[in-house]
Amino acid sequence: MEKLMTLDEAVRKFIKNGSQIALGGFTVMRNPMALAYEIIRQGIKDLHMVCHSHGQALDVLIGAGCVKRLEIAYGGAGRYAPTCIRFKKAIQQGDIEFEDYSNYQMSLRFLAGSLNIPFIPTKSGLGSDLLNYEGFSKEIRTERKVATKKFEIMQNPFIDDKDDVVLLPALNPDVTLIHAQYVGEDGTIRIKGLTFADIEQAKAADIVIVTCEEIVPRSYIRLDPDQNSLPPFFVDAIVKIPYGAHPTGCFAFYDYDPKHLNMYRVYANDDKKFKEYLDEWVYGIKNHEEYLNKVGSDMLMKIKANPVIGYAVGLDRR
Amino acid sequence: MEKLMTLDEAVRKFIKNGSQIALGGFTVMRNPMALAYEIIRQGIKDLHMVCHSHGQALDVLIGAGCVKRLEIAYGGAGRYAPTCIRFKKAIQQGDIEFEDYSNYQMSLRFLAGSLNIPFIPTKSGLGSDLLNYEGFSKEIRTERKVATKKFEIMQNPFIDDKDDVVLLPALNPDVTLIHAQYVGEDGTIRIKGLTFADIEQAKAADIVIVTCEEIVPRSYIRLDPDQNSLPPFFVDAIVKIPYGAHPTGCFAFYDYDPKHLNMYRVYANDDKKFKEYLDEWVYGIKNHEEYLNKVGSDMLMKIKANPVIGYAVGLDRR
Amino acid sequence: MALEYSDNEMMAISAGRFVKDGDIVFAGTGVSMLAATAAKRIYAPKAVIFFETGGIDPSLDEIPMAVSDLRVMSGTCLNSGLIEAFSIVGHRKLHTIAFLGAAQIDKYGNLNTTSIGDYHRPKTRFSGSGGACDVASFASGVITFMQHEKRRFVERLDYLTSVGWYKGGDSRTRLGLVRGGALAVVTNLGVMRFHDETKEMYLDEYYPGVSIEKIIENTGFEIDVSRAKQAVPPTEDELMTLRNEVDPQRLICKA
Amino acid sequence: MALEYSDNEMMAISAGRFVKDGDIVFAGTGVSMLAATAAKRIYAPKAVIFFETGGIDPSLDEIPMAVSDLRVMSGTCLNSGLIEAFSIVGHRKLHTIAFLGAAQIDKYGNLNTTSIGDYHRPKTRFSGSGGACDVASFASGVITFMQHEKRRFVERLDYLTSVGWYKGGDSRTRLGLVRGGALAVVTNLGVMRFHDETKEMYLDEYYPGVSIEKIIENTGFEIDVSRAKQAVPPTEDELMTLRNEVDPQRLICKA
Repeated sequence: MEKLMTLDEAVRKFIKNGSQIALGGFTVMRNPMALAYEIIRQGIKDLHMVCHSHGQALDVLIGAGCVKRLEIAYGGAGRYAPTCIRFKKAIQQGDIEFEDYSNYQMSLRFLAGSLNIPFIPTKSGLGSDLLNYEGFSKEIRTERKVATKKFEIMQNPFIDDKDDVVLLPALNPDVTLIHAQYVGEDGTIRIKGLTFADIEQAKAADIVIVTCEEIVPRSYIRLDPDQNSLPPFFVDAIVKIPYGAHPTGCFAFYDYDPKHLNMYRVYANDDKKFKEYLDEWVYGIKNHEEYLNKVGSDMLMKIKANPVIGYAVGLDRR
Repeated sequence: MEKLMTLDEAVRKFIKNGSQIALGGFTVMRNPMALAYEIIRQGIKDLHMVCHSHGQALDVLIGAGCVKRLEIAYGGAGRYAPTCIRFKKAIQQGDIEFEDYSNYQMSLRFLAGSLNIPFIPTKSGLGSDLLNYEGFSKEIRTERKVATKKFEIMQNPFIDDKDDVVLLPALNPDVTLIHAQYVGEDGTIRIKGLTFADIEQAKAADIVIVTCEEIVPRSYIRLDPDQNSLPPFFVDAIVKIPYGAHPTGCFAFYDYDPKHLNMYRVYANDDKKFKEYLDEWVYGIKNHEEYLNKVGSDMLMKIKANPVIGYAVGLDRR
Repeated sequence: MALEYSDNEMMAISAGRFVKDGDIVFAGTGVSMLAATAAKRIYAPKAVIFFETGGIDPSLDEIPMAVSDLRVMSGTCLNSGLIEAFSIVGHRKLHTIAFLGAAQIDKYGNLNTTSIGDYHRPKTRFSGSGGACDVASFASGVITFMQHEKRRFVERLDYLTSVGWYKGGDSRTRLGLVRGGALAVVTNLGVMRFHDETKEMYLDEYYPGVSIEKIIENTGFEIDVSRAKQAVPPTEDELMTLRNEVDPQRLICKA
Repeated sequence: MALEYSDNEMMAISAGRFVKDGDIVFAGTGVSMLAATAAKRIYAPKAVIFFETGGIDPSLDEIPMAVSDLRVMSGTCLNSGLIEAFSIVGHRKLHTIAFLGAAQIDKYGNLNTTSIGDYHRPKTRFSGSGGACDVASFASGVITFMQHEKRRFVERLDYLTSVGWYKGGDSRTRLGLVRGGALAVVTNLGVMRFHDETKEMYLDEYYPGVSIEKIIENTGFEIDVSRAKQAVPPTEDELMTLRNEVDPQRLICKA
């Protein structure tokens, strides 16, 4: 499979300073963590992140100084960080340019991008400050891959009575990063459990990088193609990297790692300690085997999902 | 399961003269034939059909005089009737009111209906006569469930250069009719093989009637919910009726019936013979067992799909 | 003798009592998850719990700690995605009740989950809308969980993330939001509802041991307390179900 | 000695030769199905065949008789639906070639599959656009199969279902259709292409045994034949693949 490459190659080939990036997954689930760490290690800067609800991968990228610009609905990691900590600090300190949308709005913008239509209507947000405040300045709005307007309100042309509709501009990120459970030897992607907005994000993008838990035979992935998520031709790079979403979870493979997420919260809250975290868990990591060794086989066994039930039954999640 | 009912009950309860109806399936696949036959037997009139590409079920309904109004992209049954015959006659004779759209346009209109948005943009059709001719008169356009305009062309508000976009009005049919392979005892629907626009049509509708090949245990349908197509709360009536799509096919269960489709073409081409067809295959049928007896166990065995490959290997399809 | 119970337990049960059989319940994280699950197990067995992430009717043998938790995808009738989920919230054939949390609320039930201070350079930044704005736009009714504090019940929100009754009266409908609105606010002190016509918040129930005065003191705007009555405390059955079935690991009940 | 071959076989092979490795090929019914499959088996093994119904890259061990045939859902990499399929046709990162059929064509490659005569009360009604209008709007290039008859190659279409080069020159782009257009027309007599600037149809190849005059006679508008050359007949290899692997039941080859 010619698209198969290493983490290093995939990031080096497709992600540049200033790239617009969409992340698969959601808050604490199937975050493309291995890719995020590699982006940090390669010192890529000025990323423009386009997100619905994101947590761990986004927060690490912001904390490591890779992000210049952010369109987002939600920055949080469930009960482990109701608001993502480096995200919160970056906004409060004026370190990043940001623009708020809602989850449905961002998902619809990816849907529009995936359908190759320039905008999509919704009624969501009427009356809210999402439609009163613009985060991006006029200067930013002239830049590449930034919509010329946050939204447009128009009258529904199919009825005579007053009927306001919000038009949202499509999103077409430079690169979408996805972590999936299975990739077939033919390049077909299969995500198990919830897909969030991964499919729309992938189809909307110019480039799609997929990391995966397992590469499976063509005969297996094509036996029941109803279950598959993306055809091979939408995918540009495939990297096999088991536990590539740790410390976030991966349905039917492993749960989120509560110990790591709690530890992260403590480190993220303190600028100096956060540097130590990056040194220890990102910069200092030579390869993925070393990363998994640091997590420890003890914890890997604890978070191992029951493959039928999908999560780690009885895991201590405090 | 309280939604479980007979064919007779489902049609009597939910379909009225003048109802706007969407059909699941596509040309010769998973047409809700048993439901179409029951609609004919109950003498329901003045239906307003909203279709992308439809074949057998639509043609029988038109031929039996149940249809007054039609929005459609394509009327055909593959190589067995490149243009559906009763559909063709009805339009040529001026028997039905019709409006042409394309397949993507109709699918997008259902998508808009399913998303609860009043319209959806596309670039499809720019320059074509789909956007020059209106099939429906101004009078029809004032009626219930008919869009006030066929479409609207607007300037993309997110760019300064001239950029025309077609807005298509959403569709929200009164009733969507679907034939599925599996329904769980909890009411969950699972369609195998291609889903066409069934999901969007179902979610866009006020009422959804599902006929199915098999009702399976809750434990089975919930073991891998990634494979399911519709949650129970979108479905209003469930009818178990094996071979309910015959003579069209049903992936992994049975192929289309080439003998029947060829026979139908001959009968449909002649007004008198078409009446005989209806008498023999619709009006004269007391129950589904009798229908299957008429098809014959010989043919049922011939069209039986190989459950792994999905179709009837080597079936004589001339 | 009545059992002791935590604030979260009282809040979950107060909110759960609003759910009717057959309702489609949109749950967020935290108490909202507890309330939704409790409602289904105790009052409304035919209610369907779903999440903005796309998980519909999971078995919930363990309580999820995030709306993307693996536990919201296990034993469901359907695993889909965000677009599917939000189109369910607003579906006209479904009666959908949403549980939300917020940092600030005003007397019309409008919510702020975005920031405090200047929007562009906030004093405190929160997570943002997530699906809250969407759900507030589309659901048949919204129940909000709040810590009852003066700085949270405010005259004017720093940022209006999610529309409740907007400016009161019929102003919500005039925006173009055809249904829904704020149904109730459930806090650690009591339950607030909204006047049928003016859509202003009033005190409906105060919890046992909480005085009406305490609620007035902790509310940053004038609130009508003329119809207030004491809430029925959780029954032993309710508490046992909550502790043994809904949250056996006591991850949320405890707080 | 060369093998005998049918019109459909010559057409399938002429069209198949346009497909490049890696192309995403949109196939309809009939000859188009034959051509797409032949292309993949003979010239472009890495081409992906897909259908407007949502079937992507099926094994095609038997030839489908309709785009909804069970055979387009078997052995695929993905079974999806119409919206997915049409968003593939227009996807900017894919080079998509579409095979279409039509009842009428004009010199700019615009197609009619709707009706002959008055639109509201036609003399002959056809199936309608189906996905043709969409594909003609979005694909990187369209190859059309036609029976070569004067009444089909017309000065003016009765109904313009699917846009080719519209009114010639850059008129297609000015409509807002950013890519694509008519690539070729493959008939039972020869292969037509379009002038780079004017976008007018010209005769590129005539089949062995067919005279240029016959093509002129059967074309209802003036056609440039100055660049016409004889087509290479199907090789034995091509025919054997077509008959033994693509359509072993001879369902379409025969005609």
